[in-house]
Amino acid sequence: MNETFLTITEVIMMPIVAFIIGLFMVLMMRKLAARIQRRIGPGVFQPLYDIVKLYGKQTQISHGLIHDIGIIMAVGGYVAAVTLLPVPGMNGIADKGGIITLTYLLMVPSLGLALGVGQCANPNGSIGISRALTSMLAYDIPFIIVIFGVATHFSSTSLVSIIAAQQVGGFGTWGISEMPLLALAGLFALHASLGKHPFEIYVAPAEIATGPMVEMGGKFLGGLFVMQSFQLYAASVLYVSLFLGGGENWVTFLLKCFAVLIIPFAIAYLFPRYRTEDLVRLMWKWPVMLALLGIAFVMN
Amino acid sequence: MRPENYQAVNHPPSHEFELNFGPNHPGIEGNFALKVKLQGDIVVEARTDAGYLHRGFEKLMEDRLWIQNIALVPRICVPDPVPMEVCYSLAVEDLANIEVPERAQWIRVLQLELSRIAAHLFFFGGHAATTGMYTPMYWGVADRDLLLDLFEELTGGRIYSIYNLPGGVRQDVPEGFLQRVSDTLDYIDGRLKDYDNLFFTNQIFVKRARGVGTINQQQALDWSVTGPNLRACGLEFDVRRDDPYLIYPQLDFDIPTEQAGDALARTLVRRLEMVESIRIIRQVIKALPDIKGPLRTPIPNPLAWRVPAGESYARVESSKGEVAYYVVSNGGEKPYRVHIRGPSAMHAVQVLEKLAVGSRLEDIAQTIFSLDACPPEVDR
Amino acid sequence: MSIAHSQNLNVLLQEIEGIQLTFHNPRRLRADIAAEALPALLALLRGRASYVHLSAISCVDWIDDNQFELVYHLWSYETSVLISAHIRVPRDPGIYLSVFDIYTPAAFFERDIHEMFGLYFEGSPDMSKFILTEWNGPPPMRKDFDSEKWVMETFSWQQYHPDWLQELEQQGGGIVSTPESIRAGNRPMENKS
Amino acid sequence: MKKSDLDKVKIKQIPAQKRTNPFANVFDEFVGFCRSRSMFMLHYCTGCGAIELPPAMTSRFDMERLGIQPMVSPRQADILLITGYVSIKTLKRVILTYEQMAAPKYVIGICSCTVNGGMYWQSYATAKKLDEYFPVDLYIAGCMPRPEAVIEGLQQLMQKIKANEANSWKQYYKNYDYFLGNQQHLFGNNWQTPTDVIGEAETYQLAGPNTLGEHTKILQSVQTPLKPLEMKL
Repeated sequence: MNETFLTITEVIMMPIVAFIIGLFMVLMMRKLAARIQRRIGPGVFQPLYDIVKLYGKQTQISHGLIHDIGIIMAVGGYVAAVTLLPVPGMNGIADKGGIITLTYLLMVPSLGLALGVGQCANPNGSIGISRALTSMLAYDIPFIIVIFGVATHFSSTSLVSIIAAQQVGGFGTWGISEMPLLALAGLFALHASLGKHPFEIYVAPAEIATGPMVEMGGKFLGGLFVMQSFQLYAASVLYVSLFLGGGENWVTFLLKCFAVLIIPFAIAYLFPRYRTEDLVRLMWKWPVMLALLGIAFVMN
Repeated sequence: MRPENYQAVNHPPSHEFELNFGPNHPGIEGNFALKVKLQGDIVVEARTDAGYLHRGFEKLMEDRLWIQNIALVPRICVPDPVPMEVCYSLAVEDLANIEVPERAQWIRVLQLELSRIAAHLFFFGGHAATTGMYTPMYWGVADRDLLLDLFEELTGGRIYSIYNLPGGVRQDVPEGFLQRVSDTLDYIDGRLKDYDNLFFTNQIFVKRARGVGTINQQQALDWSVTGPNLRACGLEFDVRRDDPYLIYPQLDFDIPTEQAGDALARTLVRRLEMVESIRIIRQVIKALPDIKGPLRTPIPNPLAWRVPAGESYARVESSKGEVAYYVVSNGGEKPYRVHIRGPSAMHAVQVLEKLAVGSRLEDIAQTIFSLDACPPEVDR
Repeated sequence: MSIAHSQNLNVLLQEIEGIQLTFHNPRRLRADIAAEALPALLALLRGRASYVHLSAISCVDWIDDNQFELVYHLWSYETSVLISAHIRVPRDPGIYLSVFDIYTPAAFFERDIHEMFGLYFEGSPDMSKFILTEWNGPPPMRKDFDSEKWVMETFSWQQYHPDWLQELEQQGGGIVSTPESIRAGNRPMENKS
Repeated sequence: MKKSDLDKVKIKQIPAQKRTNPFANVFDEFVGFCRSRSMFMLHYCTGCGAIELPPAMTSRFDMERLGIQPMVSPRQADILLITGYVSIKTLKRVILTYEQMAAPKYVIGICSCTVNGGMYWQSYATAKKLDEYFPVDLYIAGCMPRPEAVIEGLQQLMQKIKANEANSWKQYYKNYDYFLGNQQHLFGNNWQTPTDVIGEAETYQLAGPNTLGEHTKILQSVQTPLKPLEMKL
């Protein structure tokens, strides 16, 4: 009984923690962009202000029921995913779900978004979402191979045991030092899954006017902003759990999470975006090759 | 129950669909529209729609005095207003047979070239932004602001200077101004290396821009392409050299060309032109202190100035291409007719419509921006 | 160079009947010609004399003569001379021939002239409205269209004497000097209330 | 209705109301504060003034430090920046854009031309008074205003939003008849927009006595179900 209560508390707490950390990740992204662009950048609570303001809109322009449900799916997918990602002190339902369930859940938001945007019937949105799904297809192939390789290496699909196995011997037993090729491929997949430049094909303001977001206003856009902070959190925590030994305590855990994101963010503001076919070609070539090579090393 | 704020669009039962670029769209330069019909990812038809910036300039100018029109003309091309002033002044001077003092001519060249650099810095920021790269835009616009500070010091206005009048320029360069111009140029010269690393040689950008919106030489001549867009096709033509005005014949400068005629070539030509402009300004800075003399040939009472009857066609090379003013006077206090030939009228309407067909959706914005069209020149 | 070349050009241009050539300066040549001969002149200039660049087509409304003047500005990259070919067409019925088949860019200028002056060009690819799609009045660039009168009939203006200023004036405040009073030499302002 | 009658319609300022529940009050204050600190702007490049916005947004003046961000689509935006003279052709699009934005929405008119036609006062192609066609919160005069002035103006708007005074968007619902009348005067009686403003006003209880009137009657009589926008190609 007590254990059930604890699990429920954790399941409620984990998305809240994730959201707060995610907000700071968004802040870090915008600050980093500002620094690269030689300006000051937003204030500390800017991501929060944006979201509160968007939910505080007094007229909400909906395009129908599916539009609402799509956004709920997009946010809900990530909320469910973060309960499967163990953080220091809280495992949530990570040991019950495992890495395969997580992989499924991480695809739900894109599909939810596709549903919601489809209802808008704006051609820009439709093109955007088809590009988003294409890019998901592109980065999911290396991502699945990486997940497969890691699971093989640790002979487990439970993130809890994967983290425990990495924390045995310090840095030497981390995924990144045991499977560097897979870690590199994973970094590619992580960057692409965040949808930042040069992989930002589906927002593309100059081409399709921010694609999926074009008809989103008020709480719908607010939902997407919430989704973004969850997305950053989920991607970085997953990478930390797979390759950087998870979190021993909150300090090292947060340090790792933010450090992982610095790499894609620093690259993102220095490059233009790829064309769609270039992105697919790139993602199916180098990361897949690295990941397969990594698997070969893991398997022997 | 909320009102359904939106009516679903009935797409035609084919695989073709229509997309509007503009009038308010980040993929279009200013208030201008391009409607495209797409087949999958490929554009099959494209039509431009202008007139959003129409003010009836040519009509307004017929209602105002010769001297009042100086305040109107720079509004015709907002990113690069100085050539408009100079070109109008040249036409009126030609009509009224006024000789411009040499010092004023040198100052005009200084201002023209500063304006060209500013316009190019603004341009490639926009081009970078269409490919999703905002950092060059943030840098470029901020560096352009330093040039605007110089304009402000020289003329009192950041963008619209109303500084060139028929007969000369309004006032002399302030003390120490040339030194500050020189310092700013040194800074921008140094920054060009950063821009090269960040943007002009960026692998992904080069890959995306190469082969986009290619114009060959024959097409360029047939479509009346001018300016950097023409030079990007390998044709070495520049109004400054071939139809010279002011003191350009005394200056030493090259006319950079590229061969490919695509978006990349057009961008690179402008990059090289910035270097040439810096070179010209350095010559002006060197020569200007030694050139003494008046700044203006006095004109009779400007409020009752009657320009002799006649017609004049003045041409100036702006950062977009060939600007021309056809001014007709019937001997009155106001122009009888002013026709403004903006280079963008060709680039943004005819050339764009032709280049867009067959290109990909992803490349349309790049095509538009690489032509560096200025919609107010189309609409006037 | 341009002078030497213009000798050859002169010979060539003699083929056109009734042409009058005046050099405004060495790089500006004015050609006055009958309206019927213009297509022949343009075909000759483009086909045999390297004038490939149509810089602009200008239209001037000479309302007193009841004529439109069309000016074709042609530039040669090789000889660096700009020829302005002037023709006059009657204002009524306002129809002329398109030169689109000789110079492609003419399409834009002709379309522009059509909507601004109402001069129709036969054979031009597109004579539909372009800039003035929302405009139902007469072609605005004609001299007989009074823009200011139309504006005064259509629009109202911002109040420069709003309520709050009137209240201020009743309390003894308000604008100390109007532009008119300054212009007339600092006369004391008349009390408008 | 004649033009002169339209001018007699006066727009009353609605006093800001406060809720009695103290918690709701605090919540409102917080939301208002967030609104003022996070402004997504749609800068409609209607004229020259647009050239001073990139400097205001980019590295030198950096609007983002004040929470002001450019946005792409009207649905996402809070502020509509009208940057310069509005030609009649543009005005139609501006009104469509304005109606598509989600409330609370604010309009800033930049440049002198939006106030009274500016130097194009005798032009047949530009509209003169912007606030005849939809409510404007703030004008930034100048030809063109410098980036500092633009930012200063946005900060003034921030103060107004924080003090819950920037309610001009409610005027559009409450006095829709007046604004529609002016629009019809310029565009003709067949003018209609895809957004159902009257329906919105009723749904959100923003309708007032002047929402409906003779001009809305004309609108309702000519209103046809919307078809997909025809594109001539």
